[in-house]
Amino acid sequence: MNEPSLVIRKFSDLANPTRFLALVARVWPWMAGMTICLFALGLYLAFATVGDYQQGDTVRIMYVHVPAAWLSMMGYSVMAVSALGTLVWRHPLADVSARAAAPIGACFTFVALVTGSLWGKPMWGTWWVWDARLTSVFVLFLMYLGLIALNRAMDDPTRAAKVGAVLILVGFINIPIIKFSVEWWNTLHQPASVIRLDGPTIDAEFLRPLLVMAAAFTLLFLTLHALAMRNEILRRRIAVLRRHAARAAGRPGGAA
Amino acid sequence: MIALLVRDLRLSVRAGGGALIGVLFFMTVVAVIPFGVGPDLNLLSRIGPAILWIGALLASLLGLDRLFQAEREDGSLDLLLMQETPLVLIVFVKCLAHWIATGLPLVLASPLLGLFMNMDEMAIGATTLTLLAGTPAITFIGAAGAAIAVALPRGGLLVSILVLPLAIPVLIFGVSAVHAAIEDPAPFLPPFLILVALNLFFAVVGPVAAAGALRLSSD
Amino acid sequence: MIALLVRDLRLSVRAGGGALIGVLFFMTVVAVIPFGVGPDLNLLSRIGPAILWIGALLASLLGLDRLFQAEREDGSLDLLLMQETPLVLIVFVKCLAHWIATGLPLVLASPLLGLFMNMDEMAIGATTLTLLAGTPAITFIGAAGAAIAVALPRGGLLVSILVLPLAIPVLIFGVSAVHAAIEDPAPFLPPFLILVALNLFFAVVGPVAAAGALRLSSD
Amino acid sequence: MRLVAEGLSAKRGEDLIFHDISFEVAAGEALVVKGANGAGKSTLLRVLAGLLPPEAGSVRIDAAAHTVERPCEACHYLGHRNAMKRELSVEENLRFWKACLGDLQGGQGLAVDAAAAMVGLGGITHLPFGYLSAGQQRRIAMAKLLVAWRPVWLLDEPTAALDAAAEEMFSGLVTRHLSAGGIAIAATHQPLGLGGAKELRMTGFAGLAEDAW
Amino acid sequence: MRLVAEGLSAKRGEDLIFHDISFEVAAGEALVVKGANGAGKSTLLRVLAGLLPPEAGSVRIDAAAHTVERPCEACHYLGHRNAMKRELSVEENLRFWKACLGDLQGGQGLAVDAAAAMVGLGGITHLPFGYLSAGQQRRIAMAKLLVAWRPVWLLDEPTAALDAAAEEMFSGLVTRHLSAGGIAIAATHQPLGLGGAKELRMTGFAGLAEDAW
Amino acid sequence: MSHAFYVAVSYAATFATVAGLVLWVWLDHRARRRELEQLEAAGVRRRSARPAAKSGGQP
Ligand code: HEM
Ligand SMILES: Nc1ncnc2c1ncn2[C@@H]1O[C@H](COP(=O)(O)OP(=O)(O)OP(=O)(O)O)[C@@H](O)[C@H]1O
Ligand SMILES: Nc1ncnc2c1ncn2[C@@H]1O[C@H](COP(=O)(O)OP(=O)(O)OP(=O)(O)O)[C@@H](O)[C@H]1O
Ligand SMILES: [Mg+2]
Ligand SMILES: [Mg+2]
Repeated sequence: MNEPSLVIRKFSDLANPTRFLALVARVWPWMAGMTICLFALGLYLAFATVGDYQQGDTVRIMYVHVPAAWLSMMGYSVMAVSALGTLVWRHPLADVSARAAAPIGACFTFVALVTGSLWGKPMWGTWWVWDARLTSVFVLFLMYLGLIALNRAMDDPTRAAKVGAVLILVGFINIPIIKFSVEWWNTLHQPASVIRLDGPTIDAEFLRPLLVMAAAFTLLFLTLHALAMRNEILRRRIAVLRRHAARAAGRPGGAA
Repeated sequence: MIALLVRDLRLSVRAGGGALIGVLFFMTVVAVIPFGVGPDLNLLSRIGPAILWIGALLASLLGLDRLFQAEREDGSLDLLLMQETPLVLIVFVKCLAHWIATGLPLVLASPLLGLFMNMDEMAIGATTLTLLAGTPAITFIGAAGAAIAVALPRGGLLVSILVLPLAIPVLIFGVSAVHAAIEDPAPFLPPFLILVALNLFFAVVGPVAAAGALRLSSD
Repeated sequence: MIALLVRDLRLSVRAGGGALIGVLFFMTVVAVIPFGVGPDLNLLSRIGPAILWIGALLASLLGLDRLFQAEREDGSLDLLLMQETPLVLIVFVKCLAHWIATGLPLVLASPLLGLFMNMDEMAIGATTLTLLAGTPAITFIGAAGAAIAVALPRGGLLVSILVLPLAIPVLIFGVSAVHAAIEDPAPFLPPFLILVALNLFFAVVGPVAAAGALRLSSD
Repeated sequence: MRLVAEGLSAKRGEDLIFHDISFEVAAGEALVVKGANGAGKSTLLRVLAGLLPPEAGSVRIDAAAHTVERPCEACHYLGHRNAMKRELSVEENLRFWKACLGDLQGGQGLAVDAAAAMVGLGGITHLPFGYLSAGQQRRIAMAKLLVAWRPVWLLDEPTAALDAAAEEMFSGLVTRHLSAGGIAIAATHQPLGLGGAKELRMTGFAGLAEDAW
Repeated sequence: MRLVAEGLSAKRGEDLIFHDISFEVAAGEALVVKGANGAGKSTLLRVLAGLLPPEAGSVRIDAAAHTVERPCEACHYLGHRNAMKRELSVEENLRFWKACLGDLQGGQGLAVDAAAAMVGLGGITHLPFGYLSAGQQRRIAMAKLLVAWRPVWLLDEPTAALDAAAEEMFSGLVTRHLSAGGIAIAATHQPLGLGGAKELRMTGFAGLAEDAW
Repeated sequence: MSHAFYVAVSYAATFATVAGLVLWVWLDHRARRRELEQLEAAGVRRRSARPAAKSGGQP
């Protein structure tokens, strides 16, 4: 019993919530500013480039679709790492991180789904097909929502943390399925052309805005995640204070 | 009565039993279908309306059995029975809250799922409309069943026998109204009006039956 | 453990619900599909196995959420948690009882419903066999979901949401085994054996996960 | 105002639990129902609360400030179960019952906070009800009696899970209610600390109702 | 045989409910846990029963006839809820628990009928459990302690709904258990009529466990 | 429909979702701050922010 609590204390010293809050307060304006700058640049590049000879204007959808799709997977990976943090190191901030990431990841997944559908209508002639890539992304969306629902349904955060962490890890098998679905099954969706072992095969003309937009989206995710974690910490602090005050008031010697 | 409505809505949001979860379940069911029947878009668009209706029926039924049981188990039902407010009204309000929390989100989500099932605009519109007209009926029938389940400690069998057969007409008229809307020769209105009539009928009969059963059940 | 099995079976008959509502729901789902797709017999027989499988999957979910919740509410769960008997075994026996009460009737009803769907003997036999091999897996996965939701007052739908994605492989291999049986070139055995393997896998993993979740949830 | 029961008898299943019980309780009076386990105390209270139809006899309320159709409408019933939702906070629970029950003419319910303070749990109203200990839950259930005015209180083992301090608090509540012109009828095994309360002894099992079979 | 608790502390949510509680109970001894509502009595019993992991400290059973892996395996726990199914008859319920719990080495459980008779409800074992009065239900829950032998009894407000006669019956049961070499730990507000029982006073709320947030 | 339409709708949808997310984070933060201030006003303070670190009770 003593051994782990010592470890906890060490970890708490490294990144205890109060210190984390101070850190966030210091860096978030910079992160937000950089996000905005990158978005400005990315959007400029996106609309300055000429269209694809095959896809016409719709190639511009790529600049939001692909980063959003990447981030939907990254968001889940962040949650999975946090889940490991909850289960292995029992770090209190890990659960906060997982909880804060869920709605953000769900939103990015939603964006990927919507923009993908909007791209699919002109390209494939249909809003939706049930191929492996699209289905697995939809399942990812459902998993995000399920985790949010579970978090909302469990009021005791310490207990919800462990159950949620296990579920996150179980659901992680979906991420490789999403990533490699285009290779494992023949799908309508195109195969990876940027993130691949033998280097990107996409034209530099499209690669540049895509990468800038991807960087912008990633920064956006990080900023929002940090801010959402701050909110979550405050929420827990409030809960503790309230309960504490209430307990004290309920006791015979209490103030109220 | 507003207080009851607000409380029930709050409970459904609080415990996660309401909007989000019902819709999620609905989506999950629909997402599972292509795994079973295969990703054939034509086929999917043909069975789409039936799938959406079955999904909605199931999503409505899954939480319905606890409608009064939860109230009974914690003793709230006793207090509600003692009040001056007519019991029928209380039951009606509880049904309404249940429908708002679980039925309405289903209706709102159905166009999206219709897209996933590759249904055309006409079919999607018709499905949404029929769901809007039909899901309250399911809730009202279910309430009567739930009340009877509360009444007889061993009445579980009876409920299932009661509720599902009564819900089948709703399901059938709902699905066939959608089909009438898609295929030209058959007229949409007659089955749809029957659906609306069923809804109104059950909106009266359901709460009355439920109130009766609840009175009988108190012991 | 026999005692637990007998008690659970007795309860499922006594309190009703269990067995009959599952089968009834199963029949409803199957009965409504022809209204959805129209009376095209060829099409019906093509999608028949998938429909039977999906119906069975959904019907198994009804009632699963109360598997542990009822035990928790009356305090029995506390006592079961304290025993020397491994919790995993207790969960396993409860799953078994639940399957006998709700899963087995589904399997028994499926040949009849197969006839309604105009499936030929081969397909009916294959479907029944795969259901027999596959439905226990669904119950075992469901137990894990039910254990997670045990502390949630209205966790019912949540269970289904947690369970459905995990049940997808079972569904896929079940349906593809049936299809393999109908269409000559593809062999029936490989997908069927995978199904059996999945069943054994979940028979171990499900109770272990459920036991873990139950231990966590006790407070 | 008087609560009058005349020739009450009640059945559970086939058994007559009690037979021909009559009593009268006037405003400001308390009646304590005593008897062994299974004697029919809870059954009597449920009959008074209109939750169980009596086999014979009747209950009525005379000369109330506000004539009610059924006597149970003028009653608060505090049964074994607390009628509170574990998921909602104490405040939400009490606020709901205040709005749902409403005040009967002739009295005025306390505000939610005041009622919680009266039962000694003033600061604790934002906790979910499920978080409270057994005794705290019972106290909140008592606060429910205070938020809406009902002249008659029907109390079934009100002090079962309470500690000594809370029992005292409870007898204070009842005394206050009686002095406001209320009526209290309590079934209990423990002394309630109500001086001068009438007493009704239940003897239990009055025999088979009818040898019908 | 001795039950030893060392330096126990337990949390509920974020709050430390009690801190560093140690005690020892030897065979034939009883320990009565007292304290105000919300003091943490039920929490302590749940920790002893292994239903709530302690924040620190440990519970063990020394020199038992049959060494158990976890101390809770040697315990009966009688909580607020009776662990009986309303739909099954009393006999079915008790028979189930007898078979499910089994006897621990060193003692012998009573037969179902004998146990029901011991709690004074010999004749009604065929009734569904849901038909019994509150006190009768509680008595049947006590009969559950008798049908399977466990050296340690953990009792949470065992006499809450009982009448005077039943309380006497209950103290008889406990005395009999103690003289058979058992241990009883009871949380209660009422006197239990156990002469010479040790007493443990809970004071409640030991402060925040850690000011993590 | 023209391709520009799909592009426009994609960007609009993306913007709307991101804006909603930002709004949610911001509103959530404001609400939490306000709650903390209310608690502060009621004299409930964190232990580390209090001079005498004594368990329980209010200052
Ligand atoms: C709702 C439908 C869609 C979904 C859910 C979806 C999902 C995804 C995902 C998850 C990725 C990231 C893959 C990876 O990193 O390997 C991706 C990338 C991509 N998607 Fe989609 N997509 C959809 C529709 C479309 C459509 C209609 C097109 C174009 C015709 C398209 C074109 C692309 C391209 C070009 C990439 C980048 C691949 C790469 O270079 O690595 N997507 N999509
Ligand atoms: N499930 C729970 N989650 C969070 N807090 C809880 C929970 N159950 C109890 N508590 C809190 O723990 C404290 C101790 O509760 P406990 O039930 O142990 O008290 P008790 O001594 O048994 O009181 P009583 O005499 O009222 O039964 C109480 O303040 C209560 O609010
Ligand atoms: N729902 C029921 N159905 C059938 N019989 C019942 C039911 N509830 C109680 N009884 C029977 O009615 C009798 C009286 O029960 P009641 O609950 O009124 O007793 P009580 O005086 O309140 O006892 P206690 O002190 O134990 O609460 C008991 O013999 C019981 O078996
Ligand atoms: Mg009673
Ligand atoms: Mg207690």
